[in-house]
Amino acid sequence: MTLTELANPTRFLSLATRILPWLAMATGILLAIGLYQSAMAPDDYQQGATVKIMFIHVPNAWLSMFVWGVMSVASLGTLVWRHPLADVAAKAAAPIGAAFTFLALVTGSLWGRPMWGTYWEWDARLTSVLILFLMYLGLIALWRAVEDPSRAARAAAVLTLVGAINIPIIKFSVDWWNTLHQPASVMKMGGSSLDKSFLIPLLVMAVAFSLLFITLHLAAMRNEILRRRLRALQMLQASKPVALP
Amino acid sequence: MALGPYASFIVTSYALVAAVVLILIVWIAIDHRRVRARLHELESSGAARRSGRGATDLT
Amino acid sequence: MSALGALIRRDIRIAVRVGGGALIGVLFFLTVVVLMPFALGPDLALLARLGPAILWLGALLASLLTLDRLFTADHDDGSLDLILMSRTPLELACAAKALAHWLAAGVPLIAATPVLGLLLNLDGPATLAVALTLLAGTPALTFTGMIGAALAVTLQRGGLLLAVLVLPLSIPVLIFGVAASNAAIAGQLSFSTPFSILCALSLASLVIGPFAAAASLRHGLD
Amino acid sequence: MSALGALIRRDIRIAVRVGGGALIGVLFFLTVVVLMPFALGPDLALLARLGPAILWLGALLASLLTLDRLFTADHDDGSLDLILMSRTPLELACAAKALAHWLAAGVPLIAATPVLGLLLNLDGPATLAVALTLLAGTPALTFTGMIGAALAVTLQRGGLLLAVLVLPLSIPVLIFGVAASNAAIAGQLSFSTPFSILCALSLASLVIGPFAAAASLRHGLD
Amino acid sequence: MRLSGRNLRCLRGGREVFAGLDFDATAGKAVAVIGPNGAGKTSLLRLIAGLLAPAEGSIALEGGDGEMTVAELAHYLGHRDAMKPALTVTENLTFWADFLGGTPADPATCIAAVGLSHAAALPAGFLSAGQRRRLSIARLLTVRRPIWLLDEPTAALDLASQRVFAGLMTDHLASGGLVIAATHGPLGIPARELRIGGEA
Amino acid sequence: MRLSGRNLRCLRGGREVFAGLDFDATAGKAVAVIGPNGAGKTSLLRLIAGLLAPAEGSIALEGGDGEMTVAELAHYLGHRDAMKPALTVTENLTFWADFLGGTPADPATCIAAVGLSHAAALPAGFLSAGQRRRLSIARLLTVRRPIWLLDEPTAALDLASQRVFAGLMTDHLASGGLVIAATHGPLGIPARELRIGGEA
Ligand code: HEM
Ligand SMILES: Nc1ncnc2c1ncn2[C@@H]1O[C@H](COP(=O)(O)OP(=O)(O)OP(=O)(O)O)[C@@H](O)[C@H]1O
Ligand SMILES: Nc1ncnc2c1ncn2[C@@H]1O[C@H](COP(=O)(O)OP(=O)(O)OP(=O)(O)O)[C@@H](O)[C@H]1O
Ligand SMILES: [Mg+2]
Ligand SMILES: [Mg+2]
Repeated sequence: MTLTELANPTRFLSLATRILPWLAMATGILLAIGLYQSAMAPDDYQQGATVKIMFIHVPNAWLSMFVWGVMSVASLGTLVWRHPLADVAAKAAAPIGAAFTFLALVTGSLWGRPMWGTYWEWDARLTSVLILFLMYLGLIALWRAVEDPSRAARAAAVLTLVGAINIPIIKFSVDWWNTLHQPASVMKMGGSSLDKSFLIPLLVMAVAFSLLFITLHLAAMRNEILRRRLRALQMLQASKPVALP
Repeated sequence: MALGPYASFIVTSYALVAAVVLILIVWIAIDHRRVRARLHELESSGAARRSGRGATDLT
Repeated sequence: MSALGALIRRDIRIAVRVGGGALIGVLFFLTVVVLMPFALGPDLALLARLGPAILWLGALLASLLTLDRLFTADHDDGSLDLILMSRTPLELACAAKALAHWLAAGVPLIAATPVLGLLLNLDGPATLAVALTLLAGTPALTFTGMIGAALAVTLQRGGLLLAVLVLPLSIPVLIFGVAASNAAIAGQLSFSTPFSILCALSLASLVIGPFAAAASLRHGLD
Repeated sequence: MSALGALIRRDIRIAVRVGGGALIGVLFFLTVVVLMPFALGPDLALLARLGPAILWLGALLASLLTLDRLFTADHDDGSLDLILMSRTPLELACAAKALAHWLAAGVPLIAATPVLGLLLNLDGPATLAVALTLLAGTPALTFTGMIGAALAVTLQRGGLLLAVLVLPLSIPVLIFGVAASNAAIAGQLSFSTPFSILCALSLASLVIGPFAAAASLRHGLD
Repeated sequence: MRLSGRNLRCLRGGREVFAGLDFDATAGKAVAVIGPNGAGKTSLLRLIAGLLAPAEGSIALEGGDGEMTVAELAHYLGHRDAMKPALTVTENLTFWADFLGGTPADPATCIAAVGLSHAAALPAGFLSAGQRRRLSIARLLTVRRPIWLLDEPTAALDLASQRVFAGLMTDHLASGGLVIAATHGPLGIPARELRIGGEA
Repeated sequence: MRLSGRNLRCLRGGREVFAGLDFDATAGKAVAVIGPNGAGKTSLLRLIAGLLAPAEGSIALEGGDGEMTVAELAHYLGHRDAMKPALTVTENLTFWADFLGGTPADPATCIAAVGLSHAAALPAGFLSAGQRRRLSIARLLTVRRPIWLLDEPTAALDLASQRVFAGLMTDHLASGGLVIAATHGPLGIPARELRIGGEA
């Protein structure tokens, strides 16, 4: 199946419906493994048991940025190729991304309380993630406020691309400004500095959450395509002018 | 598995993640049901799609 | 580039003649500053310490107030159609409009800072420093806000939605503007780092703003 | 009275559809509050102290952002002509429009205060007190702002010289609103004095606003 | 019913538009106000509607409801259509029916009368120029007002709609109504001419 | 010069307005687009002007300046007049002359050509409907553009101005220009008809 065929909404719909159960299953299994491993992971000599928060905090934090990346690619599709499937992908991703960002914020501050002695600190990393969250909310508001989906899609695409500037700022904020937050230790040049006993559960959880995102995203895209069909049908009923007598 | 003095923080964060993920799943499922129900409604009221296929056909 | 010159002259002339936005912006700015002593109580030292932040907040909110009809007014009377059709690249036309807006609405704000500095108990050099940072930073506010103004046309929406979309984009400007002003006043921190970041933000927005606004207008055609 | 009901319903419906409704109001307020720490620095005690002022500024901004086109929009599309000609007294129609505006733009903000109170580190009773002052005071912002909105129609040209006179009218409201909130939070100062002044201001504006606006619209006929 | 003006003088922006103008309009007979651009046709209609104050002269209504002013007994159809783009056709019309008061007709039948039924659920902002004009005309039908003040009512209407509109005006006149219409083209019904400002 | 469209399909707000539309316009010959309200006349003009994107089909220009798009070679006269009420007639026109570029004609002569000289110093907001229309027409004269896209250009014009405007169009066609006008009434010059959407 070629990419152009895939980009046909009907084709996409049937494909998504076929692979969704498998994806859901894989997600469930991997999540179970990841959770088991994180439960079994040893305590950190500095952080104690709170290091367990890492296994959910870090995947959520990564995904919060990754989802914006997905939306940015979709936005290019909207603006350059004007492809309706790109609109659908961008719209469906926003609430999921917002949820991950919210979780990154909450788990982070729940970790921050024992580690730094405060839930919240206005430093660059935390602040830029909060801005990301606000931008997710703004995008969702935009999608909801405008009925005409293609109109909303183009506006949202411009905004998404402008907001993408925030992603490198989040990623590198810990290097550019000295903050409370940890610098990157897993994904950095020259290999990971994390111990294997933490690294493996973390990576399993990260993959599991990514699968979770893909599953949810496909399902939400399917809903969105159906919603557009619904709208098109309603529009069809409402058009067809009648000439005056 | 001993969680130490900060057990409540750890448990809360895991519980929150579970809750939010569950909400997402439920929301998407309900959304799916609702949209399909309304499509069925429209179809049975006679607004057929041009392609002749049912609008709610997924495969 | 007489076309762009004409556009800038027209927009400034309208702003001056109608008053409208720019004036309300300055007034709002004043209101914010006047309100602060009442909110904080008569602690003069605290007022002086918060002065730059208050001025920056006022400037940010005032620019929000005046920006939302930047393109909508032209859309409603049909001018935008002709601007889109013209031989002038849309990006440049957008930039010219934003520049005109900044000249008509931003510069008066900067000109008003010395007066407001007095109210906030800032001394001469501090006021000057804040004015300087405003001069360097308010273009960024205008040029990012412009994106929201263009979205207003595409979305046929206005009001608070735009503020919600635009404000997160302007947060970095606010952070570095305040940081630079505080550095200049306190003296010990480095002024040049945040100030150069501020200038960089302004320059970046000078490029990104017109492109994003033009893209939004072009794709919003209907 | 069904005419006034229809007017209120219409205006609210447009506000919700165009402005995005209550959700966006809340989001806007949230953004403004989140903005503060960026400007003022992360000092929680200071933030809590400034909390009421921030909330009040947000309310003022939200009402200003949407108020300026309250009558201009109706004038531009010809609705105002029909409202002027109708059998409904113009004062009542003006009051209905302002009420609709307050319901659509003010009430969501008040409903959002508990959330924001959390962010600003206010405790339960304090949040409630601030919400109460907003409930008592925001009508005054709307009903004095309405005069400016009506003048904007009348004074198509010649600048908004009179608007200069209107925005300052809202300063007393802000001052007493913030004072009442601070009193409620600090606990030691008297809450009832500023609060009753606030209520008095609101009541006075409820009467003066519609009359002034209607007079301005009637004499602005052209 | 009889509406008349005597010795009317109109100032706009400090300049005199017309002076010494007399007019008479009686129930059952349409008056077509004609004249070159800028002669003051729109200004005259707005004077009658009470949207402008005459600098001199007066307007009198005989046989109306004693309590009501001319404005309150009149429908005014101007260049601007008084419809909100964000609301649907039905919502717009329902609003005016409710706001104008009295015993409003069913909005759906008014919409059908101008041939907009298929667009009833569309936002008014989606309508074409002629469709918007038809929607404004539908407003005249929602609430009965004896006096119709029409400013170039047939602009942007296609020929079929012009015929339909002529029929609506005829019905209104037949039911004892009064029509004053400013126009450059033919109105579609017999009308007495009121000329302002010389030949066009 | 020759402008043609093939198999054009237009969608607005998700609804199809027309499909499979062909048109041809040649220099020296006016095309009158006619059809009932909502048929898509305005939409067609906006498609040609590049203000809407066609959902299908294409528009081609032969014999134009190779570098320029149709939009850059066209004047568009829409329902909205693109004039700022706060600026005077002269200021408005001077702005468009400067902004549209090329070698602008003297604004004063353009204003005189449409008979607005007496109002040259008035704010555009003071003009009557027909006077505003004339001002828009003056814009067509400030800068030479070979293609004129006119949307109901004679609406609100009095008979004398309609004649003047017919003369202006004739001059434009004689100098090798191209006119496409949507209209319900007579255009005042001989024109080939392009019918959209059946009988009106
Ligand atoms: C609300 C507060 C917090 C937010 C918004 C937040 C945000 C983030 C983000 C966005 C990342 C991904 C960065 C990247 O990939 O480079 C991340 C990673 C991480 N965070 Fe947090 N964080 C917060 C609190 C904390 C706390 C309190 C700790 C621990 C003391 C922590 C430890 C980590 C660790 C270890 C990583 C992985 C770094 C790596 O290996 O790349 N975070 N956080
Ligand atoms: N902005 C818009 N959004 C969505 N649909 C629109 C929009 N503008 C017009 N339409 C629809 O497109 C169709 C064609 O409109 P258009 O304005 O082209 O008609 P027209 O032929 O110019 O009519 P008229 O004679 O009334 O001017 C109409 O049915 C209208 O409802
Ligand atoms: N708002 C205004 N302020 C000042 N002068 C105005 C205003 N509106 C119109 N005028 C002037 O009043 C005169 C009459 O205008 P009016 O609109 O009544 O003309 P009209 O007969 O309706 O013309 P048209 O046929 O063009 O519609 C014009 O000369 C115009 O310049
Ligand atoms: Mg007129
Ligand atoms: Mg049209």
